[in-house]
Amino acid sequence: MPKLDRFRSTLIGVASLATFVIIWQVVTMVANSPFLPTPVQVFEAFIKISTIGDIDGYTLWWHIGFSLYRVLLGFAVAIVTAVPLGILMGVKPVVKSVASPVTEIVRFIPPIAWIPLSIILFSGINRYIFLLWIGIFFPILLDTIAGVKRTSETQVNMAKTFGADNKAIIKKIIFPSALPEIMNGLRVGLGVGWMCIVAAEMMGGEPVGLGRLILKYANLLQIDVVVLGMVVIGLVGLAMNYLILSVERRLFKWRVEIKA
Amino acid sequence: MPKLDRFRSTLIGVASLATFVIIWQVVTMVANSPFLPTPVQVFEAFIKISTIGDIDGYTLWWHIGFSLYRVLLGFAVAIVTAVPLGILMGVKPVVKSVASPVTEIVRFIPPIAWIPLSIILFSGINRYIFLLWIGIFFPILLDTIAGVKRTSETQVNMAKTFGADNKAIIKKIIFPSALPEIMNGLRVGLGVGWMCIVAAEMMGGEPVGLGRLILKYANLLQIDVVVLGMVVIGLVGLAMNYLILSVERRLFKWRVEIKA
Amino acid sequence: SGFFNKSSAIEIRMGCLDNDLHQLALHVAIANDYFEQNGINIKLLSYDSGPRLMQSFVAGDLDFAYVGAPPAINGRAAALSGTNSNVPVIVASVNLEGSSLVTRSGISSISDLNNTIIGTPGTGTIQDILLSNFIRNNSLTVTKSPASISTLPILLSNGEIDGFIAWEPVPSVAVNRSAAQVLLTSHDLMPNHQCCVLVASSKIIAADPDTVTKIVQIHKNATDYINSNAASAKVIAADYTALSQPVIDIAFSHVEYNYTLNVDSIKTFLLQMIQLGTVTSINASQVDSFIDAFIDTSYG
Amino acid sequence: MPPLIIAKGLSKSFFAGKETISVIDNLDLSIDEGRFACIVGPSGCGKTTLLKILCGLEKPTAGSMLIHGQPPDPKKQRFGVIFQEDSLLPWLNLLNNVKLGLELCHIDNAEEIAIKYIDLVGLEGFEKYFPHQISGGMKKRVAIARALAVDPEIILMDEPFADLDAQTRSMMQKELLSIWSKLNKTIAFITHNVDEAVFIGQSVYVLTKRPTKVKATVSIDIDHPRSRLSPPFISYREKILGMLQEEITSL
Amino acid sequence: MPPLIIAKGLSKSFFAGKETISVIDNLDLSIDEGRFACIVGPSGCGKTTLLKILCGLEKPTAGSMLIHGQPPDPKKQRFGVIFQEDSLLPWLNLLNNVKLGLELCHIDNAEEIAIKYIDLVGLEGFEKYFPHQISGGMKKRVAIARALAVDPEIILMDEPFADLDAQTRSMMQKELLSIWSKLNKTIAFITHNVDEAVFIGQSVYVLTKRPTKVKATVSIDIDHPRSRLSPPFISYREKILGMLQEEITSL
Ligand SMILES: Nc1ncnc2c1ncn2[C@@H]1O[C@H](COP(=O)(O)OP(=O)(O)OP(=O)(O)O)[C@@H](O)[C@H]1O
Ligand SMILES: Nc1ncnc2c1ncn2[C@@H]1O[C@H](COP(=O)(O)OP(=O)(O)OP(=O)(O)O)[C@@H](O)[C@H]1O
Ligand SMILES: [Mg+2]
Ligand SMILES: [Mg+2]
Repeated sequence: MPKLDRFRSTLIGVASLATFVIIWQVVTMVANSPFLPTPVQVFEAFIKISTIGDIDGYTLWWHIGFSLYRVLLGFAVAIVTAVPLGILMGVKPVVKSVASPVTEIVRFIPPIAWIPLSIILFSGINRYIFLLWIGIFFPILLDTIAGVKRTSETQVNMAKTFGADNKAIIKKIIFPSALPEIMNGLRVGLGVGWMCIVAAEMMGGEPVGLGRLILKYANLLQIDVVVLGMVVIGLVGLAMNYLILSVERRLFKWRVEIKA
Repeated sequence: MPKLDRFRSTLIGVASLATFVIIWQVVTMVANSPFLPTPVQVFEAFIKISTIGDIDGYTLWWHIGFSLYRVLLGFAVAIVTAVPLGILMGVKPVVKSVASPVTEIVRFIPPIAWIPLSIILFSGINRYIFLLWIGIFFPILLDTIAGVKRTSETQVNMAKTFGADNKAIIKKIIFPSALPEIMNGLRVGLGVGWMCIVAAEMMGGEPVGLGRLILKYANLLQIDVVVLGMVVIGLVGLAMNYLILSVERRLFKWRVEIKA
Repeated sequence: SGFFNKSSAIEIRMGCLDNDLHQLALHVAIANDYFEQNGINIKLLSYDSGPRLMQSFVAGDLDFAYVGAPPAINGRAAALSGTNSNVPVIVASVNLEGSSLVTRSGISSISDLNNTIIGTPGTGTIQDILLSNFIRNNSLTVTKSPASISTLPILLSNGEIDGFIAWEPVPSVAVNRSAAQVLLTSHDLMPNHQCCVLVASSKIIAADPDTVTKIVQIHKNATDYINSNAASAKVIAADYTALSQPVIDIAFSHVEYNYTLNVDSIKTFLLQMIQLGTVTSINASQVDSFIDAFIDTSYG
Repeated sequence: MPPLIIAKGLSKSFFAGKETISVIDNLDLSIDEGRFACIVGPSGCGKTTLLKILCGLEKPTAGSMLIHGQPPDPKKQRFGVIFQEDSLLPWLNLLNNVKLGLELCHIDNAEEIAIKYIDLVGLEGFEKYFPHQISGGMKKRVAIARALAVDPEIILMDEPFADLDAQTRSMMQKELLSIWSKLNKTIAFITHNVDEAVFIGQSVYVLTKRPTKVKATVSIDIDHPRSRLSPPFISYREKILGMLQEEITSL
Repeated sequence: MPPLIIAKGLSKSFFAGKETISVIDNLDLSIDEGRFACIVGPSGCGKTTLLKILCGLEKPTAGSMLIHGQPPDPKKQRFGVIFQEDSLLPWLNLLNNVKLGLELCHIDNAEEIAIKYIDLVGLEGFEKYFPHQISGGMKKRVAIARALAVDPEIILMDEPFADLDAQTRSMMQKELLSIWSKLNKTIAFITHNVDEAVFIGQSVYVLTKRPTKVKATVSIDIDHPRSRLSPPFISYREKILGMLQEEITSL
């Protein structure tokens, strides 16, 4: 039974995407603007960039590879920094008082604005990691804090009566209890991270990456490749999201789904 | 007693910020790089931009006003679209199947990549709204869905036994139950929105806005004003965040804070 | 011998702008293997704008760069204000002119520009300075609208601006794709003004002047090649910009590939920039000494 | 007149991981309108599941459950359900929790009625308290007030008095009996307390262990108010306890 | 030897909005080591609050609570606490819920011991079920298994058997009594059921209504196993019920 449901929902999903593409084709054909590519034009751009390569000779796969590598590193650093800090801030009011004035200012600052400073402060891949981290870190942090706040007092009390110290309470009660929000934070953070890829790769230097591809062709006003870059980022994001969701499905089979 | 606590935590916060500024001053004085302005230099830039104005003659207050206006509009549109859609997606598997393939692709696409399309598709303030909406919408959507999933089955069942229809269940049970996550989504979304302000104002046309201020001076390599722009965005964000938090405090006084 | 060549090759880091038609000489040199022939390995780092390139340059990421004169000026002005050994020095010209003012149909004379909105690629750019001078000299009422370079043709085709001034090939793209026309080229606005320059970092100049000489020589050879083999140069241009031949033809007629600097125009820009407030670290009386130290054409 | 509530061949099973667990198996049951029915059975036998089917929250896997000849639907019949677990909304104070039920049933004067029922369960003065500020027994009483306040046609109670001390419990039993006898409600009352079942119920349905069905229906033919020390009372009690004993030892 | 647990002038009040609610007022109490103490009192009087103070979860507003002469601290004494409300972790199956307590107490062989106690409370076969898949009474039994499995020095139970049917309840009472008598535990057992208190307790502490203090301490001088029908049993029961009656009517 659940198998059939999964199948049906995939079917609906594919149909929904197909509808989206058809609407896009019709709208762009009607609009007929030199700057609004049709899906067919984007597909042609895909063939070109993935086989022949872009103006610098890099194929799409290089662009995907480099951006993926950068995002994954930024994501990894963001997870190992945001989750522990979020838990501490949720649990220790003092940590929150100390950290939140800084985090609550920094989290609004656009990644592009960080470009000059990150060029000075970091070099090589660290620049990319920093700029992507800036985007990914805060959603994870805030969602983790929100998850910690959802923890049931009774469950913490229960652990305390077994003599659990803070470490054990965090590990056995608070962390698993906040996990749904943390996973949600990862998904949001991943989205914001990919959103920052153009900003990060705007820094320049290496001519490869999906953000660079978009920038290069935006400057040439070849919007078909820009849209190709957007679609590819969307699809890579979708795939990563799918991975996180399948981890979630394993972790959260204990949850009761509500329906209304 | 809670009053004293609030006071103490504000004190710690101010001390923490002051420490941050002092470290910043020391580090930048030692580094002595033209691209690492000291807090004092940033303050001088503040005096200049807020009184004399920038190279185009606009003072800081104009920049703040325009950006704030754009972010607020984008925020408002994002709230009224993301919260209802998120609740529907959390509650109706069909809606989720239809919408999520599209949302789960679009949410990864960087705002900067949308610039060419948004110029073609929208005009005037709508462009800004669209680009900021792209940033704000998805965190609210995902956090809303996560909140809906947290709803207790027993509470929904209780409402059903009183003959509540779906509308009433959503209004009286699911929405208030998901509210902590929704509010968190608003906070995350607001952060991402401000993060998108440079991208949005990169579109150009109007020469005013904090994002444009940053871009102008980044192009001139006058990093003191860039950092001023960053700090101002951070402080405006902090103020908006504070407003949301005080609404939260009112709404959620029923919540038991856990401590470990 | 391949092994020997490789290990003895000098590695230099060269900055340039993405698909910039002005910087054709660099791409000609690469396509024609000039660097290899001189025992130089170049690591090409490209940027989507001059200011970001200069930022990276001053941070020490680059030894040489092809870049517009104003970002180079800003970069030097900034670099001199701190302890920094990566100060840019202009060693050759890359091109002169190379910008155009395009307008929508219906604006076919200078007087038609009155009460129009004209886009620029940003305050303090060459194009912004050229336009400002032009507006002042002709007593026109024009609203300048700064925007990012890639949006200018779209804004024009939407009818939101009446024209824009930008570097090639963007004006040519607009002409090619929508009903825009070239009203003025930068030749009309300020004949022979300096556009892109080749800069070397003060560090490599101190450490390895021989390489600087080689690079300048390569640049000169490549520039000569463009001017004597326009047809094959256009093929190279089409290859790295992905632009169509008609666009390249229009653009070519607006760019002057010349390695001799127009020092006067650089001074003019600097003065304008000081007046505009985009350069704040020096004043008008320091312009000459600043420029003297900035330009060193003794290499190559 | 046919019985108000009729279950015929009712079965219910759940999927738990890979296995299927059968909880109710071919259960038949009927409750007349206006009847006070008590349901007793071993822990985990399926009482709560039966109650959920009774108010339409769960659908039977096989067989049928009919009320007025139709599948249960709280949009058509008015139920007052008291859940075994905590079902208060933590973000509403006591008053608003009770008002919520009234509002969901579109009943006017919600505030006035809510206050009346809060008084009835002995919680006057706590109207502004939030659920986390009151004791377990107080929470249960709020849930009772909320269910009774809507003047339901059918009252379904899942161990409503389990968290109450003997005195409060007997006070509540008396209140319930008086509401029932005055207003002619139909009540299905799940309890562990055989004493309680015999004290208030007209019929006691004894369920078997899981998968459950009705083992016996015992009519308690003693007039209210009943004395716990009367011989018939004790004999009913012993009889039902005996039947349950069989179920538990065979567990 | 001084008593294990000594409360002296114990008071506790809470802030609820603007007002202060006094819950425990100048309560004195002592429980000897190895004693089986039952605590009864009206709903909402402060029993759960007292229990939380006993295991260190709440601090007294005034007065002192001492165990072995020191403030209660689960890091020093081993407690086995059964909460009134559901305290299972919904993301762990039954086996892991029981193992959790053992792991938190750093006890080896957690799996083996956990299985033993799951069997003891009659839940063999449900080890892999998650809390949302079991009934209210089953959840309570898991909590009991979890608390007993760690071999606690002091057992604190807050209406542990409230959700259980008469038979399961009496089975559990016997199990508890046998654990207590074999292993010499000190037990504080909160219950509503006076019958239960008299059946298992050595001393019954009767609490007054809120703000609560000890109204009377009744020693039940009958040897185990006790018969519910014996005259002393009935007289103890009536006596305690009578005391509670005074409290509830003055409510
Ligand atoms: N956090 C709190 N804030 C305010 N009042 C509280 C709080 N916790 C408990 N109380 C009050 O303390 C009183 C006693 O609560 P407690 O839970 O100890 O009662 P109890 O004796 O366990 O009752 P029951 O038998 O119903 O479980 C109640 O009136 C309750 O309103
Ligand atoms: N969602 C579910 N998935 C799997 N099994 C379930 C589910 N819900 C209930 N069960 C099983 O159904 C059986 C009966 O549960 P139910 O809650 O109806 O018992 P009950 O008679 O109310 O018990 P108690 O007196 O302890 O409350 C239990 O064995 C339980 O494990
Ligand atoms: Mg039940
Ligand atoms: Mg209690």
